[in-house]
Amino acid sequence: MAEPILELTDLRKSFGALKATDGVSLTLLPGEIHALIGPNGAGKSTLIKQIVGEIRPDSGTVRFMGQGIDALDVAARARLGLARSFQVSQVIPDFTVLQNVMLAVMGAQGRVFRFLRPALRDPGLTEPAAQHLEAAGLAGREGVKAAALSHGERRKLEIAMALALQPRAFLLDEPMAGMGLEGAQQLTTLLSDLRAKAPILLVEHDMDAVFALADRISVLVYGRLIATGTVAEIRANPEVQRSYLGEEA
Amino acid sequence: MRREAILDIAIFALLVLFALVAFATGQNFAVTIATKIAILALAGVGLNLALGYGGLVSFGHAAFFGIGGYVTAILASHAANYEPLAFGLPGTTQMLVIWPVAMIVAGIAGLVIGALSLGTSGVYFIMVTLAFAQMLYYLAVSWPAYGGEDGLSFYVRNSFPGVNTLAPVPFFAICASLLALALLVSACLTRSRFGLALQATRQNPMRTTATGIRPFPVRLVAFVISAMICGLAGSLYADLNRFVSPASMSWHMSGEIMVFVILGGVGRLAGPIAGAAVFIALEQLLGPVSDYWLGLVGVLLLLIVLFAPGGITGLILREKRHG
Amino acid sequence: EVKVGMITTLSGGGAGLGIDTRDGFQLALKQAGDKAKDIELLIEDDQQKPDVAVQIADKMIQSDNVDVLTGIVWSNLAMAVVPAAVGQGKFYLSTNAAPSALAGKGCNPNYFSVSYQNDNLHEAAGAYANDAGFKKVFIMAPNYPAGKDSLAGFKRYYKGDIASEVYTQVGQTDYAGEIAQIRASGADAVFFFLPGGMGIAFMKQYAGSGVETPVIGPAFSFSQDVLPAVGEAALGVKNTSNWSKDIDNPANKAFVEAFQADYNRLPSIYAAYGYDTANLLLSALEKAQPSDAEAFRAALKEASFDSVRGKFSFGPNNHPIQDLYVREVIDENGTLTNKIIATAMTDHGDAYAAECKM
Amino acid sequence: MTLLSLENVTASYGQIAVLHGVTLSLAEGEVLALMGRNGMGKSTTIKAICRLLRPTGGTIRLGAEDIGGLLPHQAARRGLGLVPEGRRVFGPLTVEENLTVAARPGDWTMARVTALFPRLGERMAQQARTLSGGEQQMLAIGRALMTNPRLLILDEATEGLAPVVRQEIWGGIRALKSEGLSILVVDKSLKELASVADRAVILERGRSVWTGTLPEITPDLAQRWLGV
Amino acid sequence: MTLLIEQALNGLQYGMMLFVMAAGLTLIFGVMGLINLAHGSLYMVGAFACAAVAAATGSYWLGLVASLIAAAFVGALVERLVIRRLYTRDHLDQVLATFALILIFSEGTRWLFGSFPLYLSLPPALAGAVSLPGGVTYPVFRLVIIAVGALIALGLWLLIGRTRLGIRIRAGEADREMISALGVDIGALYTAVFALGAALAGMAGALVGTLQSVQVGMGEPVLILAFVTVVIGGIGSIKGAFIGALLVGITDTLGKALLPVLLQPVLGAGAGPVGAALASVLIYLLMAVVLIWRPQGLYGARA
Ligand SMILES: Nc1ncnc2c1ncn2[C@@H]1O[C@H](COP(=O)(O)OP(=O)(O)OP(=O)(O)O)[C@@H](O)[C@H]1O
Ligand SMILES: Nc1ncnc2c1ncn2[C@@H]1O[C@H](COP(=O)(O)OP(=O)(O)OP(=O)(O)O)[C@@H](O)[C@H]1O
Ligand SMILES: [Mg+2]
Ligand SMILES: [Mg+2]
Repeated sequence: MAEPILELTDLRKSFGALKATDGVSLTLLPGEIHALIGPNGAGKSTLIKQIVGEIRPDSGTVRFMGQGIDALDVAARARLGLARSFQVSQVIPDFTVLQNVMLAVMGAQGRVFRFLRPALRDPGLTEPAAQHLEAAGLAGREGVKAAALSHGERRKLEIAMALALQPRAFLLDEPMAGMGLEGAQQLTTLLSDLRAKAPILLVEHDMDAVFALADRISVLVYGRLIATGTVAEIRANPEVQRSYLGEEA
Repeated sequence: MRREAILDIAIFALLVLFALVAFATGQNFAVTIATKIAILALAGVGLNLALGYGGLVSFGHAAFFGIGGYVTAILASHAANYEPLAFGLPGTTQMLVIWPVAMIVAGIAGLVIGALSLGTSGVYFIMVTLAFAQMLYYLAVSWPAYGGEDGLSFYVRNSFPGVNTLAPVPFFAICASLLALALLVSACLTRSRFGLALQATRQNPMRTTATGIRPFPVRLVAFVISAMICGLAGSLYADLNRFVSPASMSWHMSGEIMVFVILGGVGRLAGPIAGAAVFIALEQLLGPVSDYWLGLVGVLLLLIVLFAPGGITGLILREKRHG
Repeated sequence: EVKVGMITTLSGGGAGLGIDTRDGFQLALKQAGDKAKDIELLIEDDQQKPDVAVQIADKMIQSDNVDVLTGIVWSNLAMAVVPAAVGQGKFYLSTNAAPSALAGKGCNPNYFSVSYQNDNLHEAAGAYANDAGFKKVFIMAPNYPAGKDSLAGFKRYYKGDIASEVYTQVGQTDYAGEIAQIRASGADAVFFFLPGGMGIAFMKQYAGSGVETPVIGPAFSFSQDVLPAVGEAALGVKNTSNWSKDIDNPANKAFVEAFQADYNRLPSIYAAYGYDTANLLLSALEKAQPSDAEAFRAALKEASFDSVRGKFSFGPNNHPIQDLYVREVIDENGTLTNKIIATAMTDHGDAYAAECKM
Repeated sequence: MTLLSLENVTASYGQIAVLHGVTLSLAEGEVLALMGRNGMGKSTTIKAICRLLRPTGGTIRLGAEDIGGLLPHQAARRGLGLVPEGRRVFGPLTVEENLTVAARPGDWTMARVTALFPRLGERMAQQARTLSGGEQQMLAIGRALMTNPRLLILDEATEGLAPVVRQEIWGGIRALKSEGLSILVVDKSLKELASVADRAVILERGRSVWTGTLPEITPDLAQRWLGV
Repeated sequence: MTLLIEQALNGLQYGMMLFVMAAGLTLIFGVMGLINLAHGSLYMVGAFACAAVAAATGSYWLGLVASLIAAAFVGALVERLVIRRLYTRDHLDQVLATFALILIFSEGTRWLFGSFPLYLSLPPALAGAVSLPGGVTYPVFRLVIIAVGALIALGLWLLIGRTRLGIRIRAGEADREMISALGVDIGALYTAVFALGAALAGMAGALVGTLQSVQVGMGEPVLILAFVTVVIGGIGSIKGAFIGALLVGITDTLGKALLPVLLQPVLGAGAGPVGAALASVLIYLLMAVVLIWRPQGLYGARA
């Protein structure tokens, strides 16, 4: 088995009496899509926040590409190549769609303190940005302010920004949400191709997408992993059916 | 060229034109007014960088303005009395020496205040910056060596090689050139990668961080540059009046600079010029009208806010704000 | 044709003082009738901001070409304007502020204080404290140059012990802490200099505090502009002044009556200074024009006008030599006002004249 | 009887026209699905109905009344209950406060809402902004129900909910329908919509281009209007 | 020793007074989230209304009632005509608009009442001082202010924390559009709350103005102090504003009393001015330290 890109060991995080993450250990292997599913409030987003450094775990460690990253802050982890998409779209509202993605390109390049050259005329920023927009299905919307996007379009922008970070691993928090049927199909294809570039930890409630994409699925319930396995294994797991899948099994 | 760029140039040109016409018609005082506008606009350009582009609503920029003024007055008065400053360094009356010193001292103050304040945000940031400015203000009021509340006069305007700074027009030319330079710097800055990052941190720090850009250093750099520009403006203002006093550090002054920026149009290059010009024009024109002229200024300001979202430049361009 | 530029505070919280200055000045010009027809008076509002005052002065000097400047109420504004103005050969007649810096080393032949030297009223209070037999006085002023000067002035003539010397914040409005200190100090009198709203607040709070130690102060907190606001709390307080509406001389009687008739209120000391300043100017103009600076200066120095203060002359540093009085606040048919009860100092000059070389 | 009808409604954001003519009607007790691809104007139509956006033309009637002149809160008091896109719960308020803030008397009470979403009952005193995404969605639905509306408007109300919960919600919607509540629903799940919606309206670039029952949406139509 | 007790009491009392002065701002700024620089003007309106009515009728109590009514009326008017148009705008527009209001109110008041301070003094029932246990003599009116402060604190805390009205205001602050889409007339509610905040400011002006001076510009020092108080406590928290006020009051009073004494051994004669200078900086230092340590204020919710 290949070295995991991302490795979580015994992560714990409590909010008061609530154990949002209760000893989670999990790996993300090169080339895979690892889906993380579980009931609402199970702690999936909290787990992602701990991986990217937004929340500090009470205990446990996160290793990324063989390196312990517990001491790093959010920006540093992002620069190492951990790209995250937000469950609730986070865009720069007054920037155009293109500028939003340019920002992400710039973040990936890490050259921020350049004071003179106009960024908008910097092909090193605009060209990659345009490509990622195309990939996320937003071609033709470059000049629109992000604030003027519809909900679904904003979700696509969220994806484009994650792509633009050129990461070594994707952490996607419900990318399909709000996408619409057509958008969900396109995104499924996109993610399927993407895994070759960088593995994906996919949090998603859209089971069509999860079953179509996932190489492995982990199920989180009340902060604990109750099962990890292939699509078929998880679909057949009675506990998962009862607590999460219902009729969709 | 973009409409906004044209407007920026037009507003600046209008100011210069006004000064020239005033000079041609022998209205020396109007030239002085234009100079005052240019200087206060310069302070506004400084603040606008932090406030308009970086969203750092500082209610303490008068501190930097005042520091620039005090540096100038202290250097000039030491030069006049032939008393050395600390470490045996002499005072000076050379603007070309005074400006960098004023900017550096203001910049250092900006670095310290910024580093301590940038942990807060929103209204809390407004209030911490106010707090630091108030501390400096009270320090200046009660520090007897340089005049305390009475302030510090230095009688003769500092000098600039080859220019008679005492005459209104050359001094206006100096101030207007520095303003133009600051506008240029500011235009470059806000369009650069740095400017993009700065504006992003204003609008969504969480997203910015997630793209690998730490907001703190970006904001701090913007804050320091902004403080330096204000320090330069303070230095010129001290030279305009040949006098500096703690009043130039008071929260009224901070408020006034902020009003210029908002009135002119937040986050617009030439906004501060438009704001300062309109405010000072109101002051000059309404003063003779009635004892209660300040109230009239208030009414006009109110009408502008209500019916011109995005300030004067926003009104002209018919849009609220740009990103 | 003589142009006079008046820079004074006409808006904001301090406007009352400037308005009285202006009104007193204009009253004198009006009374002078034809004699004043050559005087063109320009008045501008300094908003109590030093930078604005400087700019107005620049304007009046550069564009309006005034010959004489006057009207500034506040010391810090005077410090900003006066040295530059007289440096450019203009005359400045002070209607109120006269900081020590302009009386000693910084004196100038073109600068005349028609009011007093800043320390005068405080010195008189010190002298009065001796006369009244106080042995241990609690003294208090705001923490700024004029405040420090005031306590220094008081101590210059007061011979007894100082119970405590307290500096308050500029613009402070609550004095519970200071009053507690007064109560605990065992002082037999309190001297304070708190101009404007500060003094009103202090007096009201002091009256309600149950502390009975007698209070002395300079006239500012008991002048006619603020007395109605202080109210009964001021009754019986001794204060020092170089003017009072009951000084018995014809000029003063005429002034008080005319002021009341014209403006429908009692004049304050600021009005009296404004009035005297205008009359000084008129008297000098009868003899010389500002264009002949030498002669005009001499004419001013003669001070041959009927001051509402009775005898009035200039010392070597162009600051007044005059009598200083002790007044008591009384109720006169329902109106609070002052009555002279004693003369604290006679023909008093100031402490800085010796340092003045001109 | 018709509860809600839109006739040729047009609307714009500032200068940008977004709705170019939306016509639809919803009968009392009916469930109507509003469909279309991303950015076609579904949410904008809903905003126009709730008066959060002032249409530039056309008429909107609730019952017999033209609600074109009403303010948002007046329209809401006529019986509109909105579950907006993106949840929009009141972040600084607790779950309990979110539920009570706009409650109006009727069948839906706190007890009934927490019975529908037990998860909310467990998190009553927690600030809404710290809830998980799905919990917030439940809260948004509960909050609308607590106003006891005549017409419930669901804009992607099942987004981010776990499959079991989603099934429960659809079950709930069916139950509400059987109680006679009228519902306007935007959702991407064709299968679920088919089980409750009586009719559907499809929007394309700000126009209502098709109306019919769900089974009438042929794969061909779906390909054309929904992109699948 | 009694001096120290008395100074501590003074600090407490000053804190209460600050809370009274800041109460209106707590509502308008803290809860509604509106940057209202005209707070001091409303305070001034109350004081002038009180002084004018008290002078005309001879009754301080009628004056107090007038201060409430006048300030509430002015507040409602301002909200309807000006503030209402600014909720959806940049916060900075509120700064500019309320700055303009300061100018209008100051000069308007001067135009109506003249440039000289007005008389406003205590009714006999509240004048004078009483002896407290422990040998401290204390002015009755200051005790009244302590009581009023405590009452307002309790009232606001109940109103905001315990009533649906309070929940609605906070919801409006969080998402104005959404709360109206749920059927709440947030416009009317905001007018009412703004008027209430204004009334509190006006009453503070009347009460505190009685102790200080009633004049144009009296609201300016109050403005900054009130903001400091609310911000130290944490925006949106009544409890925070209350504790913030007490902290500021005690720091300021004790600083003024003790700093010159403490510095005496070090600085000798210069201790007075230097101590006083440091004392005036103290509350700003306090605020800076609190905010650097807790960027959300003492009791503010994390943004
Ligand atoms: N700051 C916080 N304080 C208290 N509780 C919190 C906080 N943040 C999260 N929680 C709780 O922790 C639990 C896990 O939340 P999380 O957002 O990780 O869930 P999730 O699995 O992503 O759910 P969903 O699928 O609904 O998005 C939830 O019950 C949530 O209410
Ligand atoms: N605030 C706004 N300002 C300007 N344009 C907007 C704004 N909101 C939406 N739009 C534009 O209006 C169009 C319709 O948006 P709307 O939100 O109604 O779409 P939708 O059908 O709900 O899409 P989705 O399925 O993505 O939610 C889109 O093209 C969008 O870009
Ligand atoms: Mg989640
Ligand atoms: Mg939508």
